[in-house]
Amino acid sequence: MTMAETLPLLILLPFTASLLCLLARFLNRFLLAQIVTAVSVAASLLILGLLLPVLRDQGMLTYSIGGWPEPLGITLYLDGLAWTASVMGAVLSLCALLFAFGEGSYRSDFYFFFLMLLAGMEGVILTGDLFNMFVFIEIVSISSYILIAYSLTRNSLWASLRYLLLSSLGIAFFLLGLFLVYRSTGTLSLHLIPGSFGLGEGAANLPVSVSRSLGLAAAMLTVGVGLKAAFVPLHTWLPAAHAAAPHPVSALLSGVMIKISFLAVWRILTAFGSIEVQSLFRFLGPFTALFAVVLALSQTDSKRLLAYHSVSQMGLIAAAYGAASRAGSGALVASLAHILSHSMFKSLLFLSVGAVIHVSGERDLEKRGRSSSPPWLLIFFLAGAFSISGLPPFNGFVSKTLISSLFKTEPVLATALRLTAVGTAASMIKLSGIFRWSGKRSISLGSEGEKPRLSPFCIASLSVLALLCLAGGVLPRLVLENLIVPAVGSSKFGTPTGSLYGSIYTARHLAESLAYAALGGMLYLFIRSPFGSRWLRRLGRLRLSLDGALLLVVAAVVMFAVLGGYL
Amino acid sequence: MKESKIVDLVSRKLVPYILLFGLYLISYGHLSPGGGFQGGTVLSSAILLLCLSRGVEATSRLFTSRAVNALEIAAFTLFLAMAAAGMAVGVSFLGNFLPLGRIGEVPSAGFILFLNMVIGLEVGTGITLICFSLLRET
Amino acid sequence: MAGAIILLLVLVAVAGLILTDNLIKKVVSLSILNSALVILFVWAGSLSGSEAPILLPGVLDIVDPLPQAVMLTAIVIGICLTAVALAIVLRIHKCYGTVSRRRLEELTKNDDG
Amino acid sequence: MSRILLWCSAGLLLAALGVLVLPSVVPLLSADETKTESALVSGKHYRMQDHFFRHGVEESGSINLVSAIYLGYRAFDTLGETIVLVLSVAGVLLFTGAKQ
Repeated sequence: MTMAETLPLLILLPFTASLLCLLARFLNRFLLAQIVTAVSVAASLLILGLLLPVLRDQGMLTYSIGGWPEPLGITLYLDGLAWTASVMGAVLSLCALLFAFGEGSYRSDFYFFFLMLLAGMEGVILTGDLFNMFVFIEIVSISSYILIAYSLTRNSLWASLRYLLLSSLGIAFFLLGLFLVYRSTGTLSLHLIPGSFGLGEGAANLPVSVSRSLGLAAAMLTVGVGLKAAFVPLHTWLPAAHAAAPHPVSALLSGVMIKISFLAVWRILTAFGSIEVQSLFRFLGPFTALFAVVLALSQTDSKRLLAYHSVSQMGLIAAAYGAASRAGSGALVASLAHILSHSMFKSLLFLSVGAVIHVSGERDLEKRGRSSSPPWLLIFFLAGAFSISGLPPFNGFVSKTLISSLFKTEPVLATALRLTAVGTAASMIKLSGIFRWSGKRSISLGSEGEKPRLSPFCIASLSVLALLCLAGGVLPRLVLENLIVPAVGSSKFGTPTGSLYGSIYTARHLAESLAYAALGGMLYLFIRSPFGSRWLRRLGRLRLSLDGALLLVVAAVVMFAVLGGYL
Repeated sequence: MKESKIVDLVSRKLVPYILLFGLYLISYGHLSPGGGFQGGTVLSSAILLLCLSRGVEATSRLFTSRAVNALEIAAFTLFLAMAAAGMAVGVSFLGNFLPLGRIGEVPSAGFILFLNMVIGLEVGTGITLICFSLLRET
Repeated sequence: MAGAIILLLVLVAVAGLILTDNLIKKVVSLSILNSALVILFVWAGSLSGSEAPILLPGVLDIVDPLPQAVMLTAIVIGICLTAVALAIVLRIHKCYGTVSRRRLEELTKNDDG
Repeated sequence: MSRILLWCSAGLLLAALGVLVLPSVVPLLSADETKTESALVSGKHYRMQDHFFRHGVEESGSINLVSAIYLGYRAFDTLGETIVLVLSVAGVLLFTGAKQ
């Protein structure tokens, strides 16, 4: 039983656990569902741990399902990238699970959909076949529609339907791109499509019509999967969906799902070798970051503000990935570093704000609620807020410094990233408004009767995430050296040199991050001023209609095809 | 829905043949056009014909949704068991561990025949459940 | 010529998805889009042969079987997607009382978050 | 007013999309290219369709090649497929079952 044999276990395990949850729902044994879910997530984490040494010396593990070789059957690929993404998924779903146990208000079919979402994401990142990726994207999508609408409240249903329609249009374009790939290369497996479009060796002898339809296919596949990674033209579904979802679900969606979709885009573009589409992200990323931060500042609902931040941080990740077309694999290291750190501090923020809402029942920042929440919850929130604004001791600082060092040569993009950092700091100060202490502490506790106590499970998951954020920031070399660099090594740019991430804790970087925080504070004061808040309030009420959002998806396909080297 | 006598009589006579045709599609899936999905859909269309002719309440007394749900979970368990069995036997995950038999005979394609049956059951119960709950909703 | 017609069907389905106001019509055009893509795949596969891929004795010039097998899966995924979408639309109709996109967006504008 | 704007931009974008995709679909009509594009698998021209035609039956044991593919060679898709079905059944039961 070689180690490569355990690859299908990574996918089979969550599916069997979800089967047991289905059984638990049928026999309505609630506790069984909880235990089974926790055991299966822990087991997949264990398997990933065992796979690390084998992966370290073999570089890449493959497993052909049913014994059929590549072009005929489907093959699972576990390279550094997939391993890092799976560990991120497993750790974060463990924390989200702990929080869900703490909240305790979920029946056993919640855990069924939770496991399906996890298994689907695992499948998307492991599979080497395009149509199989389509099937797993569908599993991820349907389980996220259901989980978003799980609380069956009015606006969660509407948010889930908006997301369903937008995502299905994206997936239809993915299928159309798949058709073009099969027509021009006769195979569906990602690793057999030669990098013939851009860098690859087969580029010379391709007839114009084949390379043209391959370029179009790359654009459509990128938009199809990119819609779930939520960069600007395709982000319209995310704020409503993540705000309406239950707390552990929005933490998992923001933390892991949009990252794994972006890594799928990464894999597709590496296989197609299309440099033009990748360099498109160099401009799209900073624009997304700035655009979403401005919208985040104008939000009054706390979870919607955080959701817009997910879009803006995805912009940063896309910008770093786009810069790789020029700066080589150093940019890929920065992008993957930010993927990891963002998944941790965004889940921490969503869960801590969720805990405050769970305890105080108040989610709107504007309302002068009298309710108060336990002060030590603020510590967890501050850990998340400091790392998202890129302040020194936390992992956000490490990855943001790496990303900003990529854009030294382009003044325009660099200023966009700096403004984003200032906007992020300002909106974190605005978000901290949710921790209002009402002066009359004694009265508020008494009159409100028994307030829901925060269970130790929630505290455990919050502290694990806070420690991860701190560890990522305090020892960056540990994380970068043996977690991220081997992962990027498997991409076609080769392993990056050590010089790039050598100097992170330099005086200049520290000064820069503190300056951004200070500017953020001043921006927050400006927003509180009557002129600022009136202008912002108008922006906050801006809503894009569903038809407009659908149209944006079609426009994105045309834009990616035309700008992405189709001509 | 006012059930007219003629529709009720004809559908009660027709349903067994539709079920038989569905079973044929499933069991001959590897020899002639057909297979698990198509057979399962035909099976559920038979049950839906009963629904349309005699109303959802009468049919769901015959096919109680709890039993259909149990059948669906059983089919899903069987499928996962067969998938894992290939791995346990040492062939490979989802690999064919049964002998192929003589080509052209019914029991010939080894693994594929049983997978067809499991999928037929799965799709049949799944689509019936979906239509029951959606019909009951309106 | 057939390819152009199927492509036109895809575009009509996308236009239907974007321009209609009733949610159920949007779900219907979504399933038309799915069927159009299935037809596109199977049609493209059928160009390279004339007989069904059932290898009875004497069958020589067969159609490309792979798109047909792959599209079986895509059809059933389309059914499941439509089922979930219709269940959500039913639920929305029960909560909001309407299925028109414009009215729904006015209703959800104020009770946000 | 925004209705008209939506209709025009939708028409324009869809026409652009059609113009982009059509040339990749139309060449299929020319007589010599009726066969599926040959796969550029490591240089040699390799068509999966021929492999299925020659070895499909004895490798999978089933005469119906479509069943051989979606249950034999690509059974993993069918596993994912069944899971999508179970998922949507549970979802529909959740949405239609629970009381208001």
